[in-house]
Amino acid sequence: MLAIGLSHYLTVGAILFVLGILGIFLNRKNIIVILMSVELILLSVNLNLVAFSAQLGDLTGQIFAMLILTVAAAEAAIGLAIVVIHFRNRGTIEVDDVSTLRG
Amino acid sequence: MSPMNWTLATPEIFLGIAGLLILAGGVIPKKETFFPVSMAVIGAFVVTAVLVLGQGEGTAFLGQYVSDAFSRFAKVLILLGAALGLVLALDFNEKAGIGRFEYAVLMLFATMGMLVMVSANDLMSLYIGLELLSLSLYVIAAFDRDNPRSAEAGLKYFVLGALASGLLLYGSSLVYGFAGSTNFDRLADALVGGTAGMGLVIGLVFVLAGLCFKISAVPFHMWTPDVYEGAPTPVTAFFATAPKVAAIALLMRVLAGPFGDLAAQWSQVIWVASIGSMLLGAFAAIGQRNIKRLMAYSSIGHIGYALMGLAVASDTGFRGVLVYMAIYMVTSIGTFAVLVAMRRNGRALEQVDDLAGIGRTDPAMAMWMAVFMFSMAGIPPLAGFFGKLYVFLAAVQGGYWVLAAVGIGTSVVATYYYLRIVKVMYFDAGTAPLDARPAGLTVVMAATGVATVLFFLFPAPIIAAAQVAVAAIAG
Amino acid sequence: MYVGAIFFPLLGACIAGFFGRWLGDKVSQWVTVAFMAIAAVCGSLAFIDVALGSAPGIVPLFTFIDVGGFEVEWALRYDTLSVVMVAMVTFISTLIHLYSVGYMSHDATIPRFFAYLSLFTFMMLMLVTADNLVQLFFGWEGVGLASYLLIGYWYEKESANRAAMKAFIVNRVGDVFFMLGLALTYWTFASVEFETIFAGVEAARTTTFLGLPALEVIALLLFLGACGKSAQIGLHTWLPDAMEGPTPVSALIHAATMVTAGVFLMCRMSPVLEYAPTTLTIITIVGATTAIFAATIGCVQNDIKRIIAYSTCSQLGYMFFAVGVGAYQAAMFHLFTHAFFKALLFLGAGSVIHAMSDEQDIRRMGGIWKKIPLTYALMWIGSLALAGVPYFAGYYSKDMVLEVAYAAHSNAGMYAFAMGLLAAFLTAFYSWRLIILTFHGAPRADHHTMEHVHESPWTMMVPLLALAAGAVVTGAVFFELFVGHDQAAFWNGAIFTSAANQILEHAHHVPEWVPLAPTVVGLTGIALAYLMYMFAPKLPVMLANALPGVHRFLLNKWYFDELYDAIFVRPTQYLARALWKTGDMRLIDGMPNGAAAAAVSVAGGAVRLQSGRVASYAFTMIIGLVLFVTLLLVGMPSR
Amino acid sequence: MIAAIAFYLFAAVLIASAVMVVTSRNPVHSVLFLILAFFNAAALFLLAGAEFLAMILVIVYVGAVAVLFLFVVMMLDVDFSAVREGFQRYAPIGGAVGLVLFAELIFVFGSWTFADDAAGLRLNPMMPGADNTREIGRILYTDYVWLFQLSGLILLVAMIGAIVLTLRNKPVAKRQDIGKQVSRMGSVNLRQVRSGAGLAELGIERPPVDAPPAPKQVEHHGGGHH
Amino acid sequence: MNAAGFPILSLVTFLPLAGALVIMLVRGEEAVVARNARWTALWASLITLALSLLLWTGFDQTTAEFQFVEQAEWLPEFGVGYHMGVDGISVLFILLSTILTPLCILSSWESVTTRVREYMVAFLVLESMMIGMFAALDFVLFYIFFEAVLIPMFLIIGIWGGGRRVYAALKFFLYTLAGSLLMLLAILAIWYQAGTTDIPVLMQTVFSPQMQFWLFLAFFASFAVKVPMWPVHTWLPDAHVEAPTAGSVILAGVLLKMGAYGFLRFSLPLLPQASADFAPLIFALSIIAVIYTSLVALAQEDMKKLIAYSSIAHMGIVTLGIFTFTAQGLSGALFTMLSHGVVSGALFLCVGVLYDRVHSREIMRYGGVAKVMPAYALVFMVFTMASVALPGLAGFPGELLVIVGAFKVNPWVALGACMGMILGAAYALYLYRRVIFGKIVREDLKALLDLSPREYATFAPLILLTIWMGVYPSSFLNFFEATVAALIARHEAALGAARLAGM
Repeated sequence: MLAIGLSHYLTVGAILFVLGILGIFLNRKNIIVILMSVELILLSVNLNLVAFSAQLGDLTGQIFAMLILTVAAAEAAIGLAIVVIHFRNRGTIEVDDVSTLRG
Repeated sequence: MSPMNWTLATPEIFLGIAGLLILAGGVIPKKETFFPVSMAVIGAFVVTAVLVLGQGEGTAFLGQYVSDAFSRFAKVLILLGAALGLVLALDFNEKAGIGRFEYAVLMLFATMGMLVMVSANDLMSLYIGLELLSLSLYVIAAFDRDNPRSAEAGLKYFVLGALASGLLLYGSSLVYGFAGSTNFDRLADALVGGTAGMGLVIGLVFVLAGLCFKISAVPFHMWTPDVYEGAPTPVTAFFATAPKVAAIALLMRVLAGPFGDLAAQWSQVIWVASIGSMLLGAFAAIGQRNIKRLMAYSSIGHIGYALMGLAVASDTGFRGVLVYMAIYMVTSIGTFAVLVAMRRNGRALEQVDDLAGIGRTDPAMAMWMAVFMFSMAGIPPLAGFFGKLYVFLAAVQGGYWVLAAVGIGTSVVATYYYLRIVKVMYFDAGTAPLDARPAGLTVVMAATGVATVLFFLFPAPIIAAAQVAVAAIAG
Repeated sequence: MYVGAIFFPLLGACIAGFFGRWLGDKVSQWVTVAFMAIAAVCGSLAFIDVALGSAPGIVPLFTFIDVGGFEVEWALRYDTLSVVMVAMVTFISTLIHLYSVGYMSHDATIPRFFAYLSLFTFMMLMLVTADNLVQLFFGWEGVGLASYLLIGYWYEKESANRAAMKAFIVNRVGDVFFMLGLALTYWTFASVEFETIFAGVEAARTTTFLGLPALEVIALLLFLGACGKSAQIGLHTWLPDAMEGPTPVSALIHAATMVTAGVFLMCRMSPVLEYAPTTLTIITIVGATTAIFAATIGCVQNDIKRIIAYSTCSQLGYMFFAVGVGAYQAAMFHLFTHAFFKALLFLGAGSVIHAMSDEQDIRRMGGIWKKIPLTYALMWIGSLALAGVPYFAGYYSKDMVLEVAYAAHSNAGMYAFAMGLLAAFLTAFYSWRLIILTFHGAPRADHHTMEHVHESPWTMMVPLLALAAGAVVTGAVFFELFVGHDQAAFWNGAIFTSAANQILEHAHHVPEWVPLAPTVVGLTGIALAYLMYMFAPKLPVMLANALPGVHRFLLNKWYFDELYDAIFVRPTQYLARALWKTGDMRLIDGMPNGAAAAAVSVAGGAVRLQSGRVASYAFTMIIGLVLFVTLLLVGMPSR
Repeated sequence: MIAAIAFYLFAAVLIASAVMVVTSRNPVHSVLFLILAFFNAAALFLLAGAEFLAMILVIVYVGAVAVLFLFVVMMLDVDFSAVREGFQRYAPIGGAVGLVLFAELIFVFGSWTFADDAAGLRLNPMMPGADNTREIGRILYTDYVWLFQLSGLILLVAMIGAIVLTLRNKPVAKRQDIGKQVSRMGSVNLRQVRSGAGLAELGIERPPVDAPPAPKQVEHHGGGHH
Repeated sequence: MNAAGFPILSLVTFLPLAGALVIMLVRGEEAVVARNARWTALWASLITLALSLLLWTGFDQTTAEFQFVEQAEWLPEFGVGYHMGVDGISVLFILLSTILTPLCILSSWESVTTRVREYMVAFLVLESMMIGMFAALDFVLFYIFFEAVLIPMFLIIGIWGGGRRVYAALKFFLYTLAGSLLMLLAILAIWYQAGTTDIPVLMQTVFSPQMQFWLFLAFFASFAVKVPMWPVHTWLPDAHVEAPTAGSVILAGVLLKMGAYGFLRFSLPLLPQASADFAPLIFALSIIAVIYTSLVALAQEDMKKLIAYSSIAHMGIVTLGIFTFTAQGLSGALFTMLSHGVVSGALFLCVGVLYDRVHSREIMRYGGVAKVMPAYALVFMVFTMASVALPGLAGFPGELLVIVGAFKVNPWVALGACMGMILGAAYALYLYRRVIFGKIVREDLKALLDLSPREYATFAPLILLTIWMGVYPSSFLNFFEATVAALIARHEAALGAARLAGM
């Protein structure tokens, strides 16, 4: 059982989630910050899972969180690799103004 | 608690091991091994498909994995789509300078991810399967790494995909927290009678959002046109086919299985997504000049029709979705085979107008393309008509008249742009003929074309199979 | 024989029409003439058999239509009424075929002409021997077609084409009423066979249709149909224009036979008409009005054929008012005699035109009577018959018609009598105006033409002589049979008169002055014509100047053409263009085209969202998510 | 009580650093704040009793992922001032949507209850007093071996992906290839040169050079389409 | 199972398709391929015609039952089967299709020089679909054929058409598709309601009035476009103008009949109540169609457009006749459909003859053609007159019957239909006068050749048919009689039952 109320955890998780989302569309051009925002979202998910896990007395949530951690790492690796090749092609990490794909 | 029963997952295990071996086999030789590796991968797909057909029923890995008629139906489709998708890449990738064996290996792992997805019986396996697929797709979207468009496509797909999986995960966490389990069977038990807390429903919506991204349903479709246009054509072909089937299958399993009793709630969401997709797919494609982009919008529209069957949330509807997706996949592969074959003086072509006059210069290809276009427009007796028939039937049965009406309207609009392609091919004067196409493409075109044309002769087996598959999840 | 009388002309038409190109002009024209002659023989034999031998019969051929009680057979109905027509038509047609051999000798497409002529004859025969209204309509339309083809025979002439079209379309207007009448007949009697209709008349007297007695409506509709074909006032405008056709055509179709089909129809339907008194009154008035109206116009026209055409129109009016007062026999009698003398007049006019190198305007003729004396004489005979001078054919029939009008003792009858009398005066007047202007006075044609004036070849003169004989004797010979004391036996029930209808009886007992009056006014008319055109040629001009309004009114044919042009033709053309350009292209096509444009602009809007910005895409996804969440929170029942 | 204070403290720092991740002008700072956030989150995990996860978070995220970020940020020489345009413009609407979402989530959490039979639904109930790491270890390699192996595959894919996308056999880099050197023909002529002869007599001789590789053709795609 | 003892309907339906396959397999240089394609197509269609004549001889006119029935399982679990058969309504349309197709192929012998193989394939496929549509006794099967017709026709208009062919082809396709998709919904609703799509079974099924209302509207949307009725007719003139001659022939000859056939086959028997309720609307639209389009035809400057508008007017007569629910009206409508198929097809062929020589469809471009092409003038005259319903030619019996039938129901409707007689004569003769009559002013017209033997061969059967139908219509009407009588009996029984239920 949790020492602190579950809702507190969930609220923190929700705040992190919303911040992550805001981070994505406020940093319209900076891909790296967008990637970091995604990490924030995943963090909020983990927080939720851990909180639920503790509250329910069930380890499944923690296993889930571990899987997420693993995948998030892999995701970061690939994401950054793509950022790198984009940068090589364009010389910038802005994705917006020079977008050739639209319409 | 169900036992481990790991032999049930033989197809996936085989595919995974085969992937590792092929990877090793591809790395060691000094020469580029794209072609042999691809052949090996296709072989692995075939063997896997055979294994799938022989797969038994039941769950494995403590309920994380399930094998039933539904998963088998979807898996065979997926393997077929993946194999043909790889065939399309063979020649193209060589010519585009991206003929590297990793491509085939990544396709194998993506397919592996899809198989895991459709066999998922737990939110965690769902997630893992989805990510295995997604990560592979991110990479192959950006595979033509020296092409800025490909890189941009990969980047966009990645960023939005990461967001989508974030949403999915957040939803999963809510579901887990509010229902107390991630296992589908247990979720179903917990939700019996449709008395779910709001948190659970909201969690479901987040999960739906994540899955809708994969099938590119409105409003989670935004990546589709850009990625379709930017990615190399065989990659686009792959995107448009197997993963769509997998994601739709997964969506169906999630919605019909554990959340089957919440149909009243999720069907509203799917309803909106369906209408939105049909409308957008129909209208946005009208002015497109890039044929890949056009196909992107077209695929959004088709997903809208498939979702129509899902929104009805009846057996008929689910069956309609399966039939629709099967037909759509075959037709799409054929279409993309034509797109891949669009090459003049060694340069790949992507504009609709580049097809001008091929009715004269390359009548066979033009004929197949016309068949695919008419089929996508849903003109009988081609296969596409039957897909529409079944989803419309479901809508009519369920009394979803608005869906049906929108479907009718958008069909007409969508027909316009399919006809436009036929028009360009046959009515417009062409310039120079296209380059001779490799035999592989011809075979794919002809096979899918014949299947599309002759579907009406023998629809019963496929429909019966879909029926059985649906019974497995909705029973 | 019965069948042959009717189908020989068709055979001739087919041979000439389809194989004329290979047979050559000579062969094909003589083939048609020969077949016509055979038909005439058959017709005459049939006349003797049926009319004189009182042996009516029906020759069934085969079923035309049989749908849900609507039964129509192809069958040839031979009774006195039809056989009179058959004999007359085959006879006159044969003569006119013969005449045409000479008249058309310089034409380029002779087989075509003869094919048309024979086709016409066939159709006319089908009309008169019809056993039911549908077959009658077949003939009715068929003669219309032939008339159209023949009026437009010289298709390179714009005016001929125009006239042909006008004839067909004006006739169609009448045909619409015929068709409706036919439909109503079926509605009333559940049959269109004459036999059944006539048998059912008694029972149908009480049937009402739209609140009106059905029989009256049927009669009226059929009469309106007849008006079109028989050029009664209102639907007469095509007849004068029809003179664009070759003269034999005018003689055969637009004088002797086709235009009288309306009268024939009225007589054929006499059992129905007998029970439609109101319609009969209308027929009387229309007929009488036509008679006088056409006669007034005839007085001022200058085209030789048009004058005769108006005269035809006027004479048809006579026939109609005879029908209107219930004297069908009298109408038929006048029809019969009129066929001879009017054909004679036309052919004579044709002969004149032939002589004058295709000049038709009587103001450019004159002074030729010595050069073509035979024609001159024949024209005299025709005119005398037309004017009703005693002992010529017209005298008997016209007198009879006027007598029955008087004997009707109704207001309409008196009106008809008065108008008829006046028209008789005018008829005599314009007939002699024509003769005088054409044959007498100083030659007004150019020298070149005058030199070429010559008598026509024998092929043309023989028919003329035959017709002249007819114009002289038919009245006297057939008077007793048609309207005299033998009429009941002669008609043998082919014309039905109700017991109350004793008009023929009454006609024989009119006051003394009545039979005399036509003769008197006729002679007065002749005298006036002589006065005005022979002795005081200034007088007509003065008269015209004194009454410019009247003159112009008459010269312009009561402004009918202009009126129709203004109220029918032009609005139709305007409407047609408006419906096409505005209705179809703007309004109706505007909808799909507008929808297409809207779709394109929607597409533009949808595409604009696709800005290529990742953040916008993410934003869209999030908004969608929020939307879905909200949807469920709001849409779900609160719990 | 202490736990509560600790929770609020860590939570506050976590949120603050998350805000800074999103808003700071320099991505390097963002990464650093991200690391801070991870540390605090790990602390929260600890509070919730998930010790193993907390450690993993620090090791994997801070040790690997965040460093990777830093590496990339620094490797790519980016003009960051240009990248931040538009932040202000979209803040209000973004904020509004975020707020709505947040409000909805909080509203939903307020109604949180256990599912009726949640206890029975638990797949892996925690043994009271059991060691968290041991417990996880026990089930991860047995019950979850399927997912565990699959995540291994995911990492493999990530590796392949990173390599295939970024590794370049640069044609510029010169490696020695002995075989090639030996088999070299025609480009080098051995000649007997008279000693003492200067360059002036022999002239300057260069081996024939291959035509330089044509620059890779970058397809030009014209703009967007509507 | 059927009189002939072998699946004659399927043979007739799919034989052209086999021909198309053969043509597709032809290889070689262009001229050889073209020649082989022509001959193969001609023979395939002629054999089909010969086979279809067995239908004529073997048909039992005394019964309203379906004949030559073939049944096979197709989608048994949904009650959808492969069910073919003909009754009095459909049998003659199959013959019409099989007769017109060889003539079309013949008429495009020389005028189509590009992509001959594809052209012939398209025509044979088209024939196959048309026959199948008339023979289908299963609703889904019917729909498939009904829609499939669009594809070859779209290609025919689009590839071998005139200047605005793309617009016309798209308009044709989309207009028709929009209508028929609504019908698809209706079919599905029926399927759901009745559990089968077998037409003979459905004829025994009673639908609630409410449902009939909606179903009728959906059917109406589809069939009205196909007929086409005012105001959804505008695709037709465009399609006709741009289509190649043979395309117009088939379009006018057979495709337009599909809508009216649909009304007869489905709306009337399945939805008697709604049909009766909607009859006034149909009457109004038909009358408008007759008068409006006749007027518009009067203003046309393009020969084909004029004939196209006249087709709409004639089809107005047809729809009028169908909804009179009288034996005369229905038979008349059916007969008019047949005769219009022959006559308007022939008229388009006539235009094609001129177009092949001069390459213009503008009326003003011509004049005085009679002088140089007398045989052609005669042929054209025959069909013009048949088109204006001159008795003795094909157009008349149908129109007469419809007017008689309509008069029974409502005299004013009959009057409206009669107005078409006048206007019809006006535009037809106006056309004829401007093209055939008059003086030749243009030099190039003076050199025109009269009909070639091939053209004689094309027209001869049509003329024979036109006269035969005009003189001896009962040989055709007898085919309908039993079926129409049964149809009306059922219709009245259904209405009676509904009235009883209403009381």
